[in-house]
Amino acid sequence: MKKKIEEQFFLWLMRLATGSVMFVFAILLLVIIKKGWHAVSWQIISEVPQGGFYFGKAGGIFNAIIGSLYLAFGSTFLAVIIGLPVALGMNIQFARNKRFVRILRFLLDALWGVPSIVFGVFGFALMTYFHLRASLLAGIITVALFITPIFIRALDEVIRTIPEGLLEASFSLGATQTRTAYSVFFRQALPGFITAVLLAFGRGIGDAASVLFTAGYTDSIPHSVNEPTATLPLAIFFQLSSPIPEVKQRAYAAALILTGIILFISIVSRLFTKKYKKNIL
Amino acid sequence: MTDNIIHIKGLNVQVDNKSILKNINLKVPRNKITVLLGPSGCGKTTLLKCLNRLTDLQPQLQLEGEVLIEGENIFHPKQDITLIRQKMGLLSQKPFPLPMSIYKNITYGLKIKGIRDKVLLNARVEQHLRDAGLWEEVKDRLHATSTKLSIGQQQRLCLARGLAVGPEIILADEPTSALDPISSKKIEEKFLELKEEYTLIIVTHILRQAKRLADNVVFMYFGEIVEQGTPDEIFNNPQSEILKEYLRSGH
Amino acid sequence: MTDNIIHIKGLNVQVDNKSILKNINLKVPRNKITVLLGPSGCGKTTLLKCLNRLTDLQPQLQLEGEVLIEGENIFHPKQDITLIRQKMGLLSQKPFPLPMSIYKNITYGLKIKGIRDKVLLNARVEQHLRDAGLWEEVKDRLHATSTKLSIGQQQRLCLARGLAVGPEIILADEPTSALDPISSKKIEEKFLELKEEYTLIIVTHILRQAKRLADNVVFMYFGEIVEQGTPDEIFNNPQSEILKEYLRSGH
Amino acid sequence: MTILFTIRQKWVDRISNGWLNAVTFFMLLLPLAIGLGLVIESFPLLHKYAFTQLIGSSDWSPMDGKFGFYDFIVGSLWITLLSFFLSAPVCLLTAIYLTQYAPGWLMKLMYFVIDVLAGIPSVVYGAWGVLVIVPLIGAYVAPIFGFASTGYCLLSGGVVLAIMSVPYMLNMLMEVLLNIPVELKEASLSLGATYWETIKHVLLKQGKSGIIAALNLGISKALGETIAVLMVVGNVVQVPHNIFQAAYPLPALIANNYGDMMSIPMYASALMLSALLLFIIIILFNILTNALVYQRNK
Amino acid sequence: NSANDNSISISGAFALYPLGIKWTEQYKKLHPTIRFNVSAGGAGKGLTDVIAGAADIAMFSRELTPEETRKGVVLFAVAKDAVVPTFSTKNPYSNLIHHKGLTQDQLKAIYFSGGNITWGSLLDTIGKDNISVYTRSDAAGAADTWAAYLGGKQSNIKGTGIYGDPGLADAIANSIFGIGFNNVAYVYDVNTGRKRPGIDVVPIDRNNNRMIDADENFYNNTDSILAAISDGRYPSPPARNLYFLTKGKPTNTAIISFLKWVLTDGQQYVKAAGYVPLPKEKIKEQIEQLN
Ligand SMILES: Nc1ncnc2c1ncn2[C@@H]1O[C@H](COP(=O)(O)OP(=O)(O)OP(=O)(O)O)[C@@H](O)[C@H]1O
Ligand SMILES: Nc1ncnc2c1ncn2[C@@H]1O[C@H](COP(=O)(O)OP(=O)(O)OP(=O)(O)O)[C@@H](O)[C@H]1O
Ligand SMILES: [Mg+2]
Ligand SMILES: [Mg+2]
Ligand SMILES: O=P([O-])([O-])[O-]
Repeated sequence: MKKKIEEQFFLWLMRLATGSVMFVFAILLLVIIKKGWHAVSWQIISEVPQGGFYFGKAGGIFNAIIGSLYLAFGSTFLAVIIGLPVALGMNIQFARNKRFVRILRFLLDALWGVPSIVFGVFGFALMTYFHLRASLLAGIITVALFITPIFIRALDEVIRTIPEGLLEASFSLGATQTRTAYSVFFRQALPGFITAVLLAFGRGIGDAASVLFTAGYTDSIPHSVNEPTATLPLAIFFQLSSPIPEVKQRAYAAALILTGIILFISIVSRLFTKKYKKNIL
Repeated sequence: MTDNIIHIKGLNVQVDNKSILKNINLKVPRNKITVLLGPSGCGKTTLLKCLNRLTDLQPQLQLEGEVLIEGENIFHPKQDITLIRQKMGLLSQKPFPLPMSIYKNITYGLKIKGIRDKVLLNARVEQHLRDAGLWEEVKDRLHATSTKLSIGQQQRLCLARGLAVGPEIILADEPTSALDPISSKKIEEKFLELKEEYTLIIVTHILRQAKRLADNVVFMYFGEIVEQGTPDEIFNNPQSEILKEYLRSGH
Repeated sequence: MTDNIIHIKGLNVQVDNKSILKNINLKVPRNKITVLLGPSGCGKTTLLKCLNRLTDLQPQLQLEGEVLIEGENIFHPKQDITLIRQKMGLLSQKPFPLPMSIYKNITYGLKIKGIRDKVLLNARVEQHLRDAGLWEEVKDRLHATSTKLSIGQQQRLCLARGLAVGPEIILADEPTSALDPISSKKIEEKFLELKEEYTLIIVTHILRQAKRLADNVVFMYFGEIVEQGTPDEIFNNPQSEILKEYLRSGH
Repeated sequence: MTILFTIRQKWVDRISNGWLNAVTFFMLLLPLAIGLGLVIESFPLLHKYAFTQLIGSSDWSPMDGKFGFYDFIVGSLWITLLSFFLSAPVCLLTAIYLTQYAPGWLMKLMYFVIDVLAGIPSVVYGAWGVLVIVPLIGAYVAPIFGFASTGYCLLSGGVVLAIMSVPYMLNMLMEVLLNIPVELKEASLSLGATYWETIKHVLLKQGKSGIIAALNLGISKALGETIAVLMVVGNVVQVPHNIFQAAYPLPALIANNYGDMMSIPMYASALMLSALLLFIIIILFNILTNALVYQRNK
Repeated sequence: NSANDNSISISGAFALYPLGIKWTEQYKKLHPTIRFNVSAGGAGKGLTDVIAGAADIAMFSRELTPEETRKGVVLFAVAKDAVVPTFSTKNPYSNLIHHKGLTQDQLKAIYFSGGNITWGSLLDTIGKDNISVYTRSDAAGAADTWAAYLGGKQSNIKGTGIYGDPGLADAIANSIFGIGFNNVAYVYDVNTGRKRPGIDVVPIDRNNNRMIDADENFYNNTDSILAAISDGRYPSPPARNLYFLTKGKPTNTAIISFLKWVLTDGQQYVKAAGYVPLPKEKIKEQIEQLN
């Protein structure tokens, strides 16, 4: 009887917790929609800022949308090609060296707490050292630096839960560590991988502070990685700080568009991996 | 003199100063079936894992001694462990299907060896699944996930997968423990057939199976090799008390 | 008329329109040992899992029919599944020690039942480990992690753990598959002893074991019950072709 | 052909291992480089003042050459703890509910929620906090507890921060719980444990290190968050006496001032020292949790 | 390092970004071959960029510190702005505030004491409602200027720190007993000329007679306040200059002609953007620096 009550109690607590997460999310979305809905138009999605855009006149944030997509895809791509081997390696190639892995985890965790603006400053310091100007490339690199630890640790925690038997099974078939990593562990961790990628992607597309110093901000669409670029979070940031209500409203519209983009990418990538999911232990 | 493919010299394995294997000395003859017997927990699995260095995965194990495979010490740091493992297929005691379809579980090992030809792959998949007696049950769902198979099916899948790599030495840790007599029988027949070309080391608890298969029997007890010899020596003329009791219980 | 503790009526289990169990009708007599036989993959494990509704954990399984335990349908939504599970101990086929020490694995079930007295707990741990024939091997490392035990040790640990809860019905899925003859024998003796007070359903592939233990034998094939009866009927007078072949292979 | 294949295989292996070593080395180097960079950048300040004086003093007036970080450090710790206690239980309970009790569609839905929450820029969180949380706390919550508050306070910061760390914590907790083999649950259930007991004694135990890691990372994340927090936290250089007072955490200090003050060497140096302090706090914190986990595992 | 002939890169304060964009756009219409690269990141960032050669012109919204002055940069005032003290329209003392205003010393007391001053005591009336004091948390030209008016630095003035100008305006609008300060563009709507909803301006009592006299009363709409800032009836500080800044005297002709244009024809866009155009003499001074 006591057990029943305890379970029921926690069950309600859990429902409450889940409900509150959903509720907060709903409120967040509602506020963004309410504030930004009226400003969403084909124009804002498809045009770059025109004369007087920052005073509430014509134009859109196409430059920022494109810039953000370039930046987020570029940096996520970098984060994956750097982070995936590391996350797998920590659990396969370096697994024997427990102390080394511990230290690596430890250092990566420390990076989670470094404010993104510090990465921006770091990137900026490197740029000044090499006499580079703000550019898409610099932004991509900086953002990659700062989402890679997030990606690695999120994935690492998933890979850690894979039973050792699987490692033994693959090794005893004569597979190399590399093959075991990419054909077996990667597959088993695939859903976790997708979530980790999306987490990193979200962080990358949503961060303003790290690109502020490195990617710059401009009203035109970059034609090469050496040009500066606008990004959605910065666009939101600028427009929110405007005294003109129309412009402020557009900031929320931009946030809404950003949300839409993330949702779209999230749905597509999860649908895409659904068919691989069934083989998981 | 027989040709010994494996030669274990003074192998000791310890965890936290507790011995798991004590001074194991063993020669395994080529193209023969060596059966490992011994009560549960006596170190059989550990011994098999030493042979293809899966013990590497458990840094807490302290190993001493030498394992020579075709004259080469596999513990030598310069050894390419992947090649050694390709030579030796280990069928582990608890089956672990790889997280992919049944079909891909089999082709996994083949692809490692560089076989890419579709037709050949299909043929090999069928052949090895038949060898393991699993073909009829899964032929309609080759591309379904392997993790939902029954334990016995998983065991046979792992066997098929191991055979597919075509190792020189097969280390089989209780390969029929989850199988019914019909399936067991098929697999025993397969083993006898394989002996022509391969060397097999089989752990089993079924004395009748040991008798049917073995060319050479090794009896272990608490980490030590107590007796070894031909089936005739071991089964009909046991020396030690413990082996005698073991055989008595085994009917 | 015998007293049937379990009554299965028209049980069907499907996955993706593939039948795993087909129209199972079965009565299990109280204080008897019922042995389930059948080739690997025929649905024995699934049947056992239905009996204590572990199938709940796999939402893709579609169940139909009724399972009455002491007259009550366990699939009825109002049933307290925990109480049912406490009545029935399932020893699963692949042993899974809980992520805690050996000692705590045993006390886990006891603590759930509300036993907290240290002295009593210690006594029970020893008793059940002895029953499962594991005491001697682990008495020095009761507080070490249970996951590093050998598979056979894990199997015995799970048995001890299951016995500790003192269920009315014991469902044992190949409880000796990883065990040597000596350990197996001890456990068989234990089972025969338990039958005085408990009802047992045992899955096994070892025909001799079935013969030694069974009061009642059920033979399954591809999800169906093909034959059932006393050991004498089944072993000495099989009706179906498949059972005959099965018995032939089993020597 | 096989020889060619083996050669190719060897090369694939070599390249892949080379790349692995390179990137691992890089990932090892990055935190060290950032740490070192921060030390170098904050050197002018460290050189001029004693470290203990910098972290022990409350006197903050950089234009007059007074750099006391004490209030900021305390503010950071408070807000991080607050957000942790707000978010960790909620995330843990939600993760358990979604992975163990809830229907599958709810969990799938939550993945989208997580993805979106992770992608919303912090400025938006901040603006939302100003619109929703600040008035709520200033006008309703604080008076209930008998405090007068502007709403720009520790609690607002904690709430916004808690919401922002949800996607990271929740996602990892869910992955950890999902990957626990179902057989373990079966084992516990067949021993007559209730579902809840199984969760409590087996799932949480098996997932312990993963759970701790997830919570740990959640804290680290919270500790370093800037813009959103600084928009709602009040930014008053003081040690807050209750959660309805304003505080000034270290990351806010950096974000508030960096762009505008970076051309003043001492100022910039002080801001980089703030980042260094954060780095140190996280490392100390990690040492603590690591020690905890390690001790327990023994 | 320096810009090539038809590309100018500008970086710096957020405060000037919209106006900077407007200018570059208009200028591009006249000189289609020129390319601009305008980015924001803060005043210090702009200065650092210019000194490092990563930008040609910095937008700067506060006064240089002595340290910064030593780096050899040239300042061009390009527009004016002013910070005005603000309060909420919900404030029950509203009428009294309009009538009496606050003196510089009172404002000083408010911003340096850090609390426990009541509206009643300031306005010589009963009423024990404490003033909620708000300031900017981000290092900002506005806050710096405001602090300068009160005789200190931004880090000396106390109050709840709010990020950014619009944030501060919103906070004030919602705080019954609050006081804060804003750039004029955030108080007056450039299009309508009226004060924005919710926010009101505390008139400054310059002659300390505890009365807002006719010549102190110019807060009604954009035109009146801009005129007062322009002709000095509104004190400076809190009125302030906004600057373009270059590393040494510019030599590049493209930059020179752009700066000249900003100071001449470009001035017509200043007012519409919510800033105050510079007085004639001031402009002349700036142009002279270019020659
Ligand atoms: N969740 C599932 N999804 C799909 N197929 C399943 C699932 N569970 C069981 N099966 C299939 O149902 C059949 C019966 O499985 P079950 O585990 O009951 O067999 P078993 O008789 O216990 O065999 P074994 O002796 O090998 O353990 C097998 O063919 C198996 O592949
Ligand atoms: N990593 C380890 N840490 C601690 N003890 C271990 C470890 N591996 C094995 N052991 C112990 O070593 C002994 C031998 O284990 P092993 O698995 O080799 O036995 P086995 O002969 O295969 O038994 P079974 O027939 O039950 O599988 C057991 O007592 C086991 O508990
Ligand atoms: Mg074993
Ligand atoms: Mg089974
Ligand atoms: O620097 P400001 O934002 O106050 O103009």
